[in-house]
Amino acid sequence: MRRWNPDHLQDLIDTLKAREYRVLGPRVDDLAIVYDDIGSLPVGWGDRQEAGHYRLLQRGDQTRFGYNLGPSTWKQFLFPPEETLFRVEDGAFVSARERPRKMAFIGIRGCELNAIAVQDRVFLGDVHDPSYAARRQSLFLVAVNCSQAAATCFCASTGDGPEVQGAADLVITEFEANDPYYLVEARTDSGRELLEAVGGEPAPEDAHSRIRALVAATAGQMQRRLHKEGIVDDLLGALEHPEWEAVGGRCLACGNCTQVCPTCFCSTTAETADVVSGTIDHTRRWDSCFTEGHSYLAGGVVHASVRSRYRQWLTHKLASWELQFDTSGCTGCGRCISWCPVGIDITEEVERIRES
Amino acid sequence: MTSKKIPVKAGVKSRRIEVDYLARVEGEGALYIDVEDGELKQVQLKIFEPPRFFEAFLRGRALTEAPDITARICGICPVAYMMSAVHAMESALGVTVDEGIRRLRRLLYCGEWIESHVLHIYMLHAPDFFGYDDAIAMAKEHRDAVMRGLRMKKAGNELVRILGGREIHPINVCVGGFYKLPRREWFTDMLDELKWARDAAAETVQWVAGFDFPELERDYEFVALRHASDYPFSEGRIVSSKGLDIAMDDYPDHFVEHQAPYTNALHSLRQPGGTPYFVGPMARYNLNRDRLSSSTRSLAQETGFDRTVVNPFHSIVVRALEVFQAFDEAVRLIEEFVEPAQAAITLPRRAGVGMAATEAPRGLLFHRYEINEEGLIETANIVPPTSQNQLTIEDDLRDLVAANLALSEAALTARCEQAIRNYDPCISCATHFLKVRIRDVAGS
Amino acid sequence: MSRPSLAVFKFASCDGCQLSLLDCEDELLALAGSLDIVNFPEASGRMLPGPYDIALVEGSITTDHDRERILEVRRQSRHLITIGACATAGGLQALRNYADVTEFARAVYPHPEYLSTLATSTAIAQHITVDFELHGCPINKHQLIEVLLAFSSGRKPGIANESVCMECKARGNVCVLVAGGQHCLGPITQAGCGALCPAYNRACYGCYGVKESARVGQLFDWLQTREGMSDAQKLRSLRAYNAAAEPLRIIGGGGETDD
Amino acid sequence: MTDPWLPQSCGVKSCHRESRDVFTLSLEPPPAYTRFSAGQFNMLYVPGAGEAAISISGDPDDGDSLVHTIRDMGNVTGQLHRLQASDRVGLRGPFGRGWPLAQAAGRDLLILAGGIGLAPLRPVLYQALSQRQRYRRIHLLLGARSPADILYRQQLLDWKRQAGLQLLVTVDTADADWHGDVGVITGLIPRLEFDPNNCLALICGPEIMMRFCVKQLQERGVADADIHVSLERNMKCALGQCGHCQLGPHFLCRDGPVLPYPEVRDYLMTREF
Ligand SMILES: Cc1cc2nc3c(=O)[nH]c(=O)nc-3n(C[C@H](O)[C@H](O)[C@H](O)COP(=O)(O)OP(=O)(O)OC[C@H]3O[C@@H](n4cnc5c(N)ncnc54)[C@H](O)[C@@H]3O)c2cc1C
Ligand code: SF4
Ligand code: SF4
Ligand code: SF4
Repeated sequence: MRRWNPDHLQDLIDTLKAREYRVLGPRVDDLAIVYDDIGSLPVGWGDRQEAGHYRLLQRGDQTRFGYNLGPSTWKQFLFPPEETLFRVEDGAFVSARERPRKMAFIGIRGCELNAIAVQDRVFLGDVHDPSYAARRQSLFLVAVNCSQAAATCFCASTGDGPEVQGAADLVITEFEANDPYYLVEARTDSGRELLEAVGGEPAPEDAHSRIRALVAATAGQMQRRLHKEGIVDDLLGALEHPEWEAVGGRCLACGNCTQVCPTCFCSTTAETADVVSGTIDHTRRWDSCFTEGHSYLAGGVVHASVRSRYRQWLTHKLASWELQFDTSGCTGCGRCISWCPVGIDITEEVERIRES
Repeated sequence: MTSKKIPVKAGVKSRRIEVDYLARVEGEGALYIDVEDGELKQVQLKIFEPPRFFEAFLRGRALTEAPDITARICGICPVAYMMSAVHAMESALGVTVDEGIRRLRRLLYCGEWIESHVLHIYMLHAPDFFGYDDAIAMAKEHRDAVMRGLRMKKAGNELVRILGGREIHPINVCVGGFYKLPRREWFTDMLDELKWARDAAAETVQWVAGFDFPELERDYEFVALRHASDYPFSEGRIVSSKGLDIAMDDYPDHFVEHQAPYTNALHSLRQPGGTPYFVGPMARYNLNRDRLSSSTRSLAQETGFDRTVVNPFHSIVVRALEVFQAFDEAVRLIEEFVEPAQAAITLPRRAGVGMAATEAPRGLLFHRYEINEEGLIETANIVPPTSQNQLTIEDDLRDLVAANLALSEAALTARCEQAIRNYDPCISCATHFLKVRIRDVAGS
Repeated sequence: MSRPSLAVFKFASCDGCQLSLLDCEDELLALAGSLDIVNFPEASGRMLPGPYDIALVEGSITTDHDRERILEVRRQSRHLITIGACATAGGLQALRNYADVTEFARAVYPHPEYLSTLATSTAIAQHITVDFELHGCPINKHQLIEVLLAFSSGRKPGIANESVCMECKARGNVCVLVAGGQHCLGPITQAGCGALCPAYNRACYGCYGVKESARVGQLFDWLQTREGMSDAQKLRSLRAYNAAAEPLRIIGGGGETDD
Repeated sequence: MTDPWLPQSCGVKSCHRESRDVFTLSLEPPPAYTRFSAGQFNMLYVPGAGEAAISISGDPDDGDSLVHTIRDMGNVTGQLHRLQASDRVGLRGPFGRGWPLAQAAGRDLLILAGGIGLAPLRPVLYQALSQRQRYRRIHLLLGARSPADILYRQQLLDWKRQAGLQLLVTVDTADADWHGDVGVITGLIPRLEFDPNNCLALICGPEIMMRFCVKQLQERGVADADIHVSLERNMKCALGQCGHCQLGPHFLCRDGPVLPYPEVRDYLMTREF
């Protein structure tokens, strides 16, 4: 473990760039912190979140990681919103998969890292998706232990955070908002090698206990919870619960929750003809169980009511996912709560369904 | 029901030319000419664009909605409507935008002029000079020209798309500036294409200058904006070739809208005197040649058009020169980009009256609004270019038919249609054209 | 199969939707190769009589004459596709449905007695059977091409009926409602524009019409209780580019539906 | 690595009409196509229209053609309908789990098909009838909209006459020439002679039909575990990755389309699940 100052973070980015990584991390957009190509880390930005509500804030300090999760997910880089799979040229089917660039994710949180692991089970299970596999392989992960929780976070209850448990290359913890220093741990060989390259001072003796104390404090801030014990039976055993009707009456079926969810993997396909060249692209696009098309059959729509769409989302995410992939589809990031335009709260809905 | 018929009515010398459905004009129009005993009886340009009552339903809307709503008057020149609306509203609120915003608005207007003019030159008007039905038919023998036109048009559209979000009914224009602050990087990728297009525009000027032009010369009063230093888009005074020189706010004192039972539109007339006038590219050009860039000027010289242009059939050349001017200015605006301080200025709350005229591709477009303290529109008045030119078009046709009665039916019809297209009349623009009442012609 | 014939008809509208066809600069000549454009007055003097394989209809019905004309267009057309907010929902001019049209006429014209107009502006589908409705004010030209290709090869167009939010997230926009408190109609509006307005920092104003299963009342309740939308703002928001669309009309109240 | 999304191009051998809106499409198997088992399906791709999941309706032992029987329902199926010999289509497959025919050995085999649902069951008939002695009674209960919609009519009659198939057909609406049963397929079940304690029932058809068939079979004393259904959901990938074909814990493309009834009972009986 090393102790870094903010300059080392810049060195880290520069070193990764020099090694031809596409460096992705937090960027301050007009209204929120988003993940994008970066050259440096924004300083002193944070956010305030509630159900259906997000405000970008200036913290008035020197933190680099003083923000919680915004609307973007790392999913967009591994499983892009739109990707052409193959092209029809003169009647032949030609792969259109692009060779990905090496990518480095800076600032990935515990719940997000676990979300990638969840998607790995989808795209790297029995069948490997070639472009997902290629992108995944070349990934360099710089994770961050959360030093504060948003009001919408509930990863402590799902067991996915705020401490980074997954296999990151480097794990950073930020201390002292006004004059920050960083304790940096390498968890892989390439992480160790990079840590060596960037340098820094040796970490203090009590580094581990400092980190533990910090993440424990963060966990203590969390206001929402999702108890996973027994959830599979609780939900799949309540398919006719009246709450589905109630929440179905409030839900807009806009699909935002599934689009900001770091684990949702549904996709549809589209055919795009180029009338000039005569080629046709077969493209995969993000879909959502909140669209009518998701359950469209030539004979009619299975999930015709919004009630049934919401039920599909919640029961899949929290229950059938466990049966399909041996893991929950939720890592407690809270995005679906913040970014629901009418503030529907997944944790509350689960509680309502469990009541009675 | 939409076929074109040219029936010859009673006698050799009495005929009626009917073009039930004017093609290659935006919107819907028809033309009727009655000739009796070798004498021209009447010319009617009929507009059957049904009224949509924009000025009525604008009342009670928020002033901030005016640019988006009025854009829907015309899908061909939405930017013009947005520009007249934002300037009128800003004048009502007593605010002005900074140089960065001003330039971006010019850039946006360049895009629309290009798109609209190139559409007209290549797709609507040039086929007339060659005798084709349309640009697609023309492409069979003039493929390079048509491809060049399409590519230039695309470049103009691309400017509007980047800055405005989309080509038709852009979404990024607001009273006080833009919703999202445009940045220089947005345009750098297209600079090369714009430079190509500027050259293509020069070729276009050469090309159209070589067309055969029918003769027509009348004594027009040209009316256009004139700005202290720039070729006019949205600023300056309203001037005319007959000595008018007024501030925009004085427009209502010098122009009047007139509805007579025998006409089919609210015509706009000069006050006093009630005479027709002429707006559009030729008017702008004749009144602002000294405001053209030096390269546009020399292009005009090379082609023999650096002079007052009075034959409306020459308007296609003037349009081409304006396309060149617009590409030239667009390149300059991007190269000398001025970043605005903010996307939009904050608007004060106050009641007021605001007027603005801007130069739509087809000519002067005047908006006037009264707004109340709640920021709602109390009254709206919009005078589009086509209603201002309508009487002039009919006068042109009268002269043209009178001078060409010897021509065959078909040739005369084609000539008349071509003459109408000289004005690129955008009939959808005519927010308040009325339905025509057609008089019976003897023998029909 | 020989080239399908295409005709374009205009009713009360701004011409923007049919202009979209001419705005297909890259594709126009190729399209004209695979379709026989036999009646497109805005672009061509060639105006052949029907029947037509595919008819594109722009604009709404606002006059007696047009009410008759659309019946004839239907008779002449094998596939009839309406394009744009005017044709699919009456357009902005349907604001007259919420007002007194004679008062409207007086407000604009010195001699309203010369006008002949209906009290309402209505969607084409209220008068005839329509084979496909392409939403948008204006329509998206790529969607238009897809619709033309689909009908000329006998399949359904691949036009998604989901929310603008879906495109908004795919595009990577930050939600202007959640993060900006703007009164965005994206959740009830049909996709197709590419979530343009939020990409330019402004709220969607619903120009692509109402999505399937739209929860209009629920969205407005939230905007009113949580995001400070006034009753007047709500009405203006409901009564705009797709004012006569049924789900908006129901929530906003009023609005003559027939004449 | 081969791309599991990339179709192989294969030639059309024939495309012939079965009924008003159903046709049978026979394709040349692409190189290295693995033998399919009865009940599996292919993804057929038509450029510009997209992909559709289509069961293989031919004989699993016929290595020379891949046969599909398809109802023209929309985009892809409509374009498939227009194919002619020597045209080409895209193909991926075979996918999914088929019918557990092995479990029927020594037992009565009940095959219940509604409409196009017969297509994925025909391979079962090919196999079972070619080894007739392995099974006891073999019943086919078939429901069709009208006599003209009965698929494979001649072949079924041949099988009935020569191969020991017991055939019962009912139609929703009869015509003048129809002398058989009229009404829903469930009406045939009470008449059936079979041993409820030693049988295997395979059902494919509209979901509502399957629900009622199951009820009737239960009433006759058939154990849920002996009932298998083939289910249909939207499918975009057939790889368990697009998420469309979920039914509770199952991805029908991978865990189905054929599933033992007990595994889907709760979901099939829940409206809109
Ligand atoms: C495992 C399986 C086996 C099938 N076997 C057969 C068969 O042997 N014969 C046959 O005629 N049909 C079969 N079907 C149904 C067939 O896949 C659909 O009828 C077909 O997808 C309809 O597509 P379309 O493009 O013609 O219709 P459209 O209505 O135009 O469909 C548009 C899209 O919706 C989806 N979709 C629509 N209906 C269905 C559906 N019922 N199932 C899955 N996706 C759908 C498709 O992805 C399609 O691309 C099977 C379906 C499944 C899931
Ligand atoms: S079904 Fe719904 S909840 Fe499940 S992965 Fe797909 S979009 Fe997400
Ligand atoms: S900005 Fe509007 S369209 Fe985009 S996600 Fe938010 S509510 Fe939906
Ligand atoms: S975001 Fe909404 S208002 Fe804006 S272009 Fe799209 S549909 Fe129209």
